[in-house]
Amino acid sequence: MADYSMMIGGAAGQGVQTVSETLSTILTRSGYYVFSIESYESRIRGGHTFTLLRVGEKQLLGARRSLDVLVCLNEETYERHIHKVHPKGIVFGKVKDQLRGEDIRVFSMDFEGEALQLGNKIFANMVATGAVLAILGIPLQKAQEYLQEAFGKKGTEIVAKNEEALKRGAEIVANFGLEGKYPLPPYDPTPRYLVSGNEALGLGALLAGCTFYSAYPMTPSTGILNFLASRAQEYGLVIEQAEDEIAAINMAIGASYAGARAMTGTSGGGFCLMCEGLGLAAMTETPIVVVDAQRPGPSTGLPTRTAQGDLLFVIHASHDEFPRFVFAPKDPEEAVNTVIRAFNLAEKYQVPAIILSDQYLADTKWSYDVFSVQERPERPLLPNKVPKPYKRYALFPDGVSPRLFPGDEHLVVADSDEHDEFGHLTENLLIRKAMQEKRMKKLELMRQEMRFPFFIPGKDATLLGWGSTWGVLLETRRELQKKGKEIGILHFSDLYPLPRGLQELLAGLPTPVVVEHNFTGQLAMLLSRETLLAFPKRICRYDGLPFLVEELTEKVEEVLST
Amino acid sequence: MADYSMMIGGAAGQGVQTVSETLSTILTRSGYYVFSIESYESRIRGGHTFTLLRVGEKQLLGARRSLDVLVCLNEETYERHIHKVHPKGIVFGKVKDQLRGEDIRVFSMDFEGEALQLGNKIFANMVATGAVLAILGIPLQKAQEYLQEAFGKKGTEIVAKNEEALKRGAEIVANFGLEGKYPLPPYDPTPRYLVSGNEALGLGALLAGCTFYSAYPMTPSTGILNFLASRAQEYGLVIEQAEDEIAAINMAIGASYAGARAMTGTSGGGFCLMCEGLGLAAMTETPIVVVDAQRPGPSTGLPTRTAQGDLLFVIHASHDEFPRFVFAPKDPEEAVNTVIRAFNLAEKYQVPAIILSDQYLADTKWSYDVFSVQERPERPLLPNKVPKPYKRYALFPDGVSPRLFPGDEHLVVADSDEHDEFGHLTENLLIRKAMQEKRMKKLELMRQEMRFPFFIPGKDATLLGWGSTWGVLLETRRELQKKGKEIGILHFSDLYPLPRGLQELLAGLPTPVVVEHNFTGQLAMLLSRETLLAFPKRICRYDGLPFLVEELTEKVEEVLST
Amino acid sequence: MTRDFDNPQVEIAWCPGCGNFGILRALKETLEELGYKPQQVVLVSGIGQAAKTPHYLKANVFNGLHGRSIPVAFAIKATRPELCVIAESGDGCMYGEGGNHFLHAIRRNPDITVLVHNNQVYGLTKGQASPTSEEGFTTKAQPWGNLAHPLNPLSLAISQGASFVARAFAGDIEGLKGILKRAITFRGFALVDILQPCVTFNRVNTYSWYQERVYYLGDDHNPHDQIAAFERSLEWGNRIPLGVFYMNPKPTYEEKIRERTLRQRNVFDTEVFTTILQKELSRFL
Amino acid sequence: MTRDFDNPQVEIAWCPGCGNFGILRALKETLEELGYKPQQVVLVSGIGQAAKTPHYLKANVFNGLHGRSIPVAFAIKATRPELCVIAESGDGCMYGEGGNHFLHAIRRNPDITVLVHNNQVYGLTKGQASPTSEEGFTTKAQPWGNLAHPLNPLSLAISQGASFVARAFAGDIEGLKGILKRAITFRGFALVDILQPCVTFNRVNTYSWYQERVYYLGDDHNPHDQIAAFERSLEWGNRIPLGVFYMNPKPTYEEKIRERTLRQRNVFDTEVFTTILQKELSRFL
Ligand SMILES: Cc1ncc(C[n+]2csc(CCOP(=O)(O)OP(=O)(O)O)c2C)c(N)n1
Ligand SMILES: Cc1ncc(C[n+]2csc(CCOP(=O)(O)OP(=O)(O)O)c2C)c(N)n1
Ligand code: SF4
Ligand code: SF4
Ligand SMILES: [Mg+2]
Ligand SMILES: [Mg+2]
Repeated sequence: MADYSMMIGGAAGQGVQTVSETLSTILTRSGYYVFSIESYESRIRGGHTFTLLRVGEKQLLGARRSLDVLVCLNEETYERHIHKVHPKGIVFGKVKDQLRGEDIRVFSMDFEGEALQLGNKIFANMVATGAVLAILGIPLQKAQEYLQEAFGKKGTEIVAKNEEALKRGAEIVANFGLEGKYPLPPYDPTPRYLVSGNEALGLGALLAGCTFYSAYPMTPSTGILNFLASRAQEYGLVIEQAEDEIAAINMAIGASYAGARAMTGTSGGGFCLMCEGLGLAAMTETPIVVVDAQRPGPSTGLPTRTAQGDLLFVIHASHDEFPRFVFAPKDPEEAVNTVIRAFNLAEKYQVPAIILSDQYLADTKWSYDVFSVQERPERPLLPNKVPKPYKRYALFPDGVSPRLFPGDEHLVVADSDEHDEFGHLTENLLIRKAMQEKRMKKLELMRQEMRFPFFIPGKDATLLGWGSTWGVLLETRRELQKKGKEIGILHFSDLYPLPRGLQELLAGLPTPVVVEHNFTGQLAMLLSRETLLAFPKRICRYDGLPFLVEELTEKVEEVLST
Repeated sequence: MADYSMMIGGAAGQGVQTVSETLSTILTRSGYYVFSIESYESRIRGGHTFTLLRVGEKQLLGARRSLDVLVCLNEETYERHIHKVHPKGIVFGKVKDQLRGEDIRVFSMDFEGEALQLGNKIFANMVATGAVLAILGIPLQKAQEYLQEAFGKKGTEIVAKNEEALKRGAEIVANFGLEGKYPLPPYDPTPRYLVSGNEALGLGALLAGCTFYSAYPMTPSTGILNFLASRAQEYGLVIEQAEDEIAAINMAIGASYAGARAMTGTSGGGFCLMCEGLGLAAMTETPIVVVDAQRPGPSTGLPTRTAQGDLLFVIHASHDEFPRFVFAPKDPEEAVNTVIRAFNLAEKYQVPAIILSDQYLADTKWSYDVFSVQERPERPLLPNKVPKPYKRYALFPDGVSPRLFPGDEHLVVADSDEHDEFGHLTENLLIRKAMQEKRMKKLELMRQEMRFPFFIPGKDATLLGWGSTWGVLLETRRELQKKGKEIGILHFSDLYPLPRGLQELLAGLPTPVVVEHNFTGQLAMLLSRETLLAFPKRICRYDGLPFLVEELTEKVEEVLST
Repeated sequence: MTRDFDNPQVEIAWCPGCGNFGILRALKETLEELGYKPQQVVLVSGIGQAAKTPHYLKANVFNGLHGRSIPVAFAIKATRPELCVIAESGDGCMYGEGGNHFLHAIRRNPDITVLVHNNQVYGLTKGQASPTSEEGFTTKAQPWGNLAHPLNPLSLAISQGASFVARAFAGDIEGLKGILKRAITFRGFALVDILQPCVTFNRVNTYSWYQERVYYLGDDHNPHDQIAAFERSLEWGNRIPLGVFYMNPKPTYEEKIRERTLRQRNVFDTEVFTTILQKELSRFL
Repeated sequence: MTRDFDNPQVEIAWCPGCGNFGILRALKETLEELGYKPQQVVLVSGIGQAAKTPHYLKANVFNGLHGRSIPVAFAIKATRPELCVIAESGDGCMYGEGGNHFLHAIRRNPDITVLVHNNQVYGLTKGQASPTSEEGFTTKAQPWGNLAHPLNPLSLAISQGASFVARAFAGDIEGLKGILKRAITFRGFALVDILQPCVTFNRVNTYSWYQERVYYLGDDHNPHDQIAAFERSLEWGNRIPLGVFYMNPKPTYEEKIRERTLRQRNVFDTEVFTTILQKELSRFL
């Protein structure tokens, strides 16, 4: 079954992302499944950047290290990645030595030179794109449609030049006799969706009825801002770039108090600055959704890399105690659904909800046959008739009080200080006690809303993970299956509060192995505290790169052999 | 053995704190032990405020609920607290009914009226002070000395008036036949220290060689700022009130980078804003000490009340992972030592150290015969000779690199981004991995510096606590001893990283009962994660008031009987 | 006598004689006289003595974090432009902790009114220097006297072309009311810096200190002249001008987004949801 | 040719043609020409493209958090007044995230130099509007065009009586050097807002856009006149003045605390420690 891994690498500014974007789209439209991850540095030009693009006949859930095709927009790409090309792989572009090993075939192609002949080296990326398409034996028709779409507004000449570049790339490949070397099966007309995590988080907000998004730009969360901004005019969203993250979260809280569904997004450093606002949302029982797109720290760390280092931080963030939801969607499809659910639950319980994303989820594109959005936005009905004066924080048995918005019949009073049922600040410590109990008792109800982790039993071991690693866990499982190992998976998307009943499940798991993109194993710690079980076997990656299938497979084998 | 509990209550602005301050000082100087806790509201005038002042012949470690003497500067005090006066207690001041129960003796005294006769109602508090002293049979001589000290610079007339007021209070008491009703044993000439937590934290910083303190005012941490400001001119400290907490922590980091020992202090809401700075200190390996004086939240909460709600927050604060120290001193004496130790350790390992205080520790005055400061400030020697160019983050086996200050021979480069050994920002992910390992490996060494919890075995149960509750745990133990129960204590001042060997100890403890000023039992959670043991028995108080001896005793009995 | 905005249930926690009482009264009367109902008004504050004000009258209240009233007020107004939104807090809250929001709100020009109870001190935390405290002002935290130059909020706002900039005095309720009326009815970001004696912690800038110095800008002052406004805003010492220093009417934030926000769709309606879902998904094909 | 401050080891990660190169060169040459040694200089920055600058020359470097260079620089200077301390970052860093520190540092008047690479855009995060972006500037995050009025950093600084306020242009290295020299040698808080073309994300304020507009303030401008400085600072459009707008020499923060800090004691010496301990404990008796 066709399943190829390709890498397109170059310097920032050379158009790697354009190649990746174009290829992913064309391949998806041509009926194949694509999985593409982006690797880039915190700079705009130069340095090294690459896309790892996998294409195949079946849905793909992770990227592989071993490359079938390596496209070098510059020589550095060759040097850095040539060792990843598997025997019989093809390497082309700016290469160093024409022959390498016995089987790897290396072809020197001067993308920029070809492009210059077309009038501008900017077309180099289309030459490369054409070459890849030819190797896969893809007819250029879909590509031409796409060029029209992508460059149409720049004029027919640009479109034509790009087309030419594409053709030129294909031609060169044909001349090398490589055409259709990695053939894909014939065109499958099923429409297929290609979605990244950031797009999904933005789309989720849109579908959840979020009409207010305030944020301060921060990689890797900025894509959410861009997505929602691109839809703002069409759907009437208020999108505000705040002066800092403190303003961003306080704006979201203000908008929610006033009646909007409101969200903010950031990365760890910005989330630090939002901690105080998180507590404000909790104390005033104003629902908001906060996305923390994780990246490696501490501090500024590695702005463009991936990590899962913020789990325990967001669970405990802000002083003293209050209930909150923490979710970590496993892929773009779940991300859309999670945002809708987060809004529904945040409003139902009048608490903040945090969604943990990461650079890997944010930037990676997945393709789907069916992109299923099952969640529906639901707003708790505003209470019909409330006695006057209105008690915003009436002590109801479940801790959830009737929530109204200002501007109607009743006055709505909210306070960050401890307050009485009306919302007015109080120094009465009996009321304080009742209010803290009111807030905290929601936690148990919230727990009942939380879904059990995704579970596949497996007798030889169980991989435990959370959030964006789901796909690679599944791929690794398959890989090990081929090697005769029955590996189970227990994957958490709902992280706080944890659902009941985990102890029983976890106590019975054969050889749990916790897999996380952090140093200490935060899921393991969380589960230990909850279940009093130890999770000594851990696979932790913290260099900023995501797990790739082969690497994780090796690690699992290693861990299981000790 | 003499051991009396007294409460002086009134409205803010009526001088309750002056009465308390004066009485505490005079009683300490007269040779007795004092323990005084302050209860006040977040306002400057009006409302209700009181001091709970205990005096006795032996060192006191907690306050009691049951009152021997209730001094009412206003009627509200009477109404709120009369039920706490134990049979045979004395109540005087603005009272409501002259007789109450059979034994409690209630005396109406018009402090303000008396004061007005002396020319100004401001002297009312000295009338009350005089009255209390007379009831305790304390000669007024020490009091006069004190008045001279306290009011001397306001002129002899003021001193004289205050003296008169004092005498007047004593006279009235004599007239009621109450003089010496709660007699204290004869004067003990041992000098005795009277120190509050905030003073101790400030003193600790001074003695640690801290020369830079930046903070934004926030109750209950402001006392540290005030203390250090009062010493700034004398010892040449740089004390800067920052524009916000973000500036405060960044200033401290800047000062430390430049060579100073630097500290900042705040409460939970301000700590939220410091999270990002904490990570900066970690990433640049710049030692700083941060005091978080806890108060009830979430959010603004109850600014003047006490809590222990920030433990798990500060352990996980800031995104991604890095080592830090967390201490929670048990009393003012330990607080002084802890600050010195925190500075030494922060510098030794080039990490941030957090000290958890709370309103109870901050404002409570303890008296000591011996105030033992055993810790000494120690600076790691600056490395003598380092190769050029200087590698600030040289990968040494223990993770601790030679730290130099700018301005000398070598250039010192620090970066919040991931960096190479020189401190320059890097995108090299192998270096990233090495650097994260370098930082994290310090954690195990740091663990070895941590002290085992204070432990008294007891066969019937063990009270587990941390920070400021130590004293009241001890007092409760004594109380239960009287009732024939052998209660042990396990009290943590060193909280993160936890020392090794706890599992063994905790597994063998008879009936652990966790006592905390929070809702969820954060120490219990931390210990569960560390030891995989459950701590189902918990006594949690979260109304903002500290545990009092009798209350805690009752709670323990209750918990043990279920 | 005001009625609608009185809130007798809540006990006022200020010191007797505090300048805040005058501001509270002026605000209640102003809102009443402008014909507002409490339901139409949202008072947003931070933390501090001044920030307690919203609790002391009848209105919608959002008493948020220290320093953060402006972003909350901004978002409430953007979400519900029909409401009258007032951010009200102390000098420490607005110019200290909240300085950045103050600065950037001017740039957005939301139609909110910002009332600053400027007592030149941190009242609630017991008397530290605030951003507007005079140089040399001594406190427990600054026993050597405040080393920093006081912030001039009026000059700052005028320098950024804020749409409405005024100063008032809590000791002159009628004058204050007049300015409040103009500020609240003005369309755009309106700052009123209100000199407010703190009888407990500020023994320098007392009622009489202010009274001896304040005077109202006369007709000779042209509030549309930015340079003139700036020049007058620098006057502080023996004479302290009150009144409207600067007016610079321009489109508000809400006006700029009005057309866009009309396009909001009700996704809670299944049909609308499905339509949008289909349309959006097709964009990912 | 500069020497001492060159740092050939580190690869520069800016786009070819970026205005930052000119600033880097000017700064290196200025420091060299002023006779500094790298050891005497501390460069403090935040996060952004501009904030990478300190890595590209030889000096002591503290590259801290986005928006937070000024408090770090302030504290370094207060701790080690003999060092030359320069805070250097982008417009987003200094005026956006860091706006509050900028504002309050002016009030303290530390003897630091603040260099703002003002490219009127967020470069490193790929081109969102910054506080100084023109109204209407379109970006992916503001496809409808920036709605906010740009911040005027010079007017702001002048309005608060900052001690030294200047503007320079990255495209005129000699002019820039002249201004840098004056700023760095000036005793007190010195702001240099440097117009810096971002060739990748700012297609409005390009080299030629600036070149067509900038001119130097002439001798007719009196930099000691706050009103005149303010007036000139408002000039922005067809003509954009460069040069030193305002100078207001006054005691620095470090001067104010100098006498005090001379009293520092070495508590690491056991004797000193014991003396202080005894003295302090006796105060609690
Ligand atoms: C983040 C944070 N920092 C500090 C505080 C403590 N705090 C409460 S009120 C206040 C100052 C109040 O001064 P101002 O705003 O001038 O109001 P005033 O009391 O003078 O009316 C401070 C520092 C807080 N609540 N939150
Ligand atoms: C707390 C925080 N928020 C956001 C970011 C992301 N961030 C990095 S640089 C930058 C903007 C840079 O703009 P500017 O300061 O103008 O510098 P330039 O790149 O234009 O030189 C932002 C928003 C961050 N690092 N930290
Ligand atoms: S402390 Fe000052 S500002 Fe606060 S209520 Fe009292 S007088 Fe008013
Ligand atoms: S993005 Fe702009 S500011 Fe950044 S290096 Fe490139 S040209 Fe310079
Ligand atoms: Mg104030
Ligand atoms: Mg910029």
